[in-house]
Amino acid sequence: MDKKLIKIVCFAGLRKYFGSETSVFVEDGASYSGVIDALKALNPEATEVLPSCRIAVNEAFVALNEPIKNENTIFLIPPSSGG
Amino acid sequence: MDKKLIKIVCFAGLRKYFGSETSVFVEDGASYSGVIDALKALNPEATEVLPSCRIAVNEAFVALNEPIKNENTIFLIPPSSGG
Amino acid sequence: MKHLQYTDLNYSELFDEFRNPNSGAVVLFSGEVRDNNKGREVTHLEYEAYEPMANKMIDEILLEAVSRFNLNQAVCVHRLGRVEISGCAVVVITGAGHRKEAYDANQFIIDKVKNEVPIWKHEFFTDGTSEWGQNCDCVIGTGEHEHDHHHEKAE
Amino acid sequence: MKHLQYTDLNYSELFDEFRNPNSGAVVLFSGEVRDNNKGREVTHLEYEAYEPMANKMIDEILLEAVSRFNLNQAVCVHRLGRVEISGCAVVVITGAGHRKEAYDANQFIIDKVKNEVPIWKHEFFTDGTSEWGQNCDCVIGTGEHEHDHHHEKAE
Repeated sequence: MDKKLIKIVCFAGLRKYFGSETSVFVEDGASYSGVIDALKALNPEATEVLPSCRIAVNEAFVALNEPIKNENTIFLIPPSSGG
Repeated sequence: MDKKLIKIVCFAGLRKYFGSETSVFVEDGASYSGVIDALKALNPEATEVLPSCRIAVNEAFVALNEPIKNENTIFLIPPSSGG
Repeated sequence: MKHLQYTDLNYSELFDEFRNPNSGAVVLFSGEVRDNNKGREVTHLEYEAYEPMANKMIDEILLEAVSRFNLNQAVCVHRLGRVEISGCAVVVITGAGHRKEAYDANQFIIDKVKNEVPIWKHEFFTDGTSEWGQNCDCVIGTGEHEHDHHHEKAE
Repeated sequence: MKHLQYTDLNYSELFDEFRNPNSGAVVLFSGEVRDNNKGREVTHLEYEAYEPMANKMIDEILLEAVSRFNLNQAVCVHRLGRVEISGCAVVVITGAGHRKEAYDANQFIIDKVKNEVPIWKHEFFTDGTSEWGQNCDCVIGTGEHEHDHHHEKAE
């Protein structure tokens, strides 16, 4: 199966695991949770925090079971702590 | 029975019935509600508004069934409308 | 008097006095004069109070709120005299470690001040008439109503 | 950006912009930096956001609040960058005809902003360490919790 390279922009506490951005390969047709799985493989220390993160694309959250559309960059959003 | 003269200080909408202050005679040993009754007799047009008024003595509300103590001046307090 | 004033309320001054490194949440309520009330156009208001008693009661309400809601600070100042449209009639500020207490205490204070404290609003309308306000539509007549506050009845 | 700023928040300016003759009640919430958190002494905070998305989400939250609570106005500005102790991290102002709507809407907005909007707090402690904040103690682990907000889970 073909793979594609997805760039992931990371914020806040996630940078300690992945820097400000990183990239992973996912299979064509994978859902956004495939990105999460690839990130766990990339740095197993992040396994604890990734389940609480959301993914945003084009400034909107996406459901993790949705297939990745044609975007090359996604934003990994840790739990909010504003206010 | 002896009577005593009580001065009543009036506020806000009550002044239209009694002016800023008025006086009534009540019997010795009367309760504060005796003052309310005397005010109704003084100006029957106030009969509608008096039931919603409270009486204050020494900057504190008193129960209307309490006997009047040795004070000569009471304050007639219409419903609050601050804020 | 501390809780009553005849001059404009200055929010930023009140707020600045309020700085407290333990307060994570500060809530300010401002009750402002609307240009209409029950369909009638209002030109301005005038507030009157039984001043020493009103001042003392606000003091007591603030103390009660501080202990009940574990506040770091609580302020309430009510205007007296003439207040224009959009002018501020009353300010309540509460500061607490967390926001729920600050909101709840703020509402507790303004509810008590409006319902209990001897302060009265005189509304002036564009048609030249004026009327003494009521916060509670139900107090004239039997005195029976649905509110959780209580007006002692004279009979 | 309209709802995010790197400079100090100025209450009185925000309040002055807010004058509206239909608003009988204005509620302001200020979230301020405390000198301690869970028993540790804090020196200051730094806020970071996914800025375009955070700005857009705050805009949408305000629009929702205005229509749901029938507000005349709603403002929310969140600080980014370094905020000192007692400094203001976020301000929410709501104006409505009556006070219940203004309070309820204000709480609705700050709850949503804290729980949903991609803004993060970096806390710096007196012992020289720092930590990225969490508003919700329960999100690490199973993600199961009692709150009425929802974190989508990655698995």
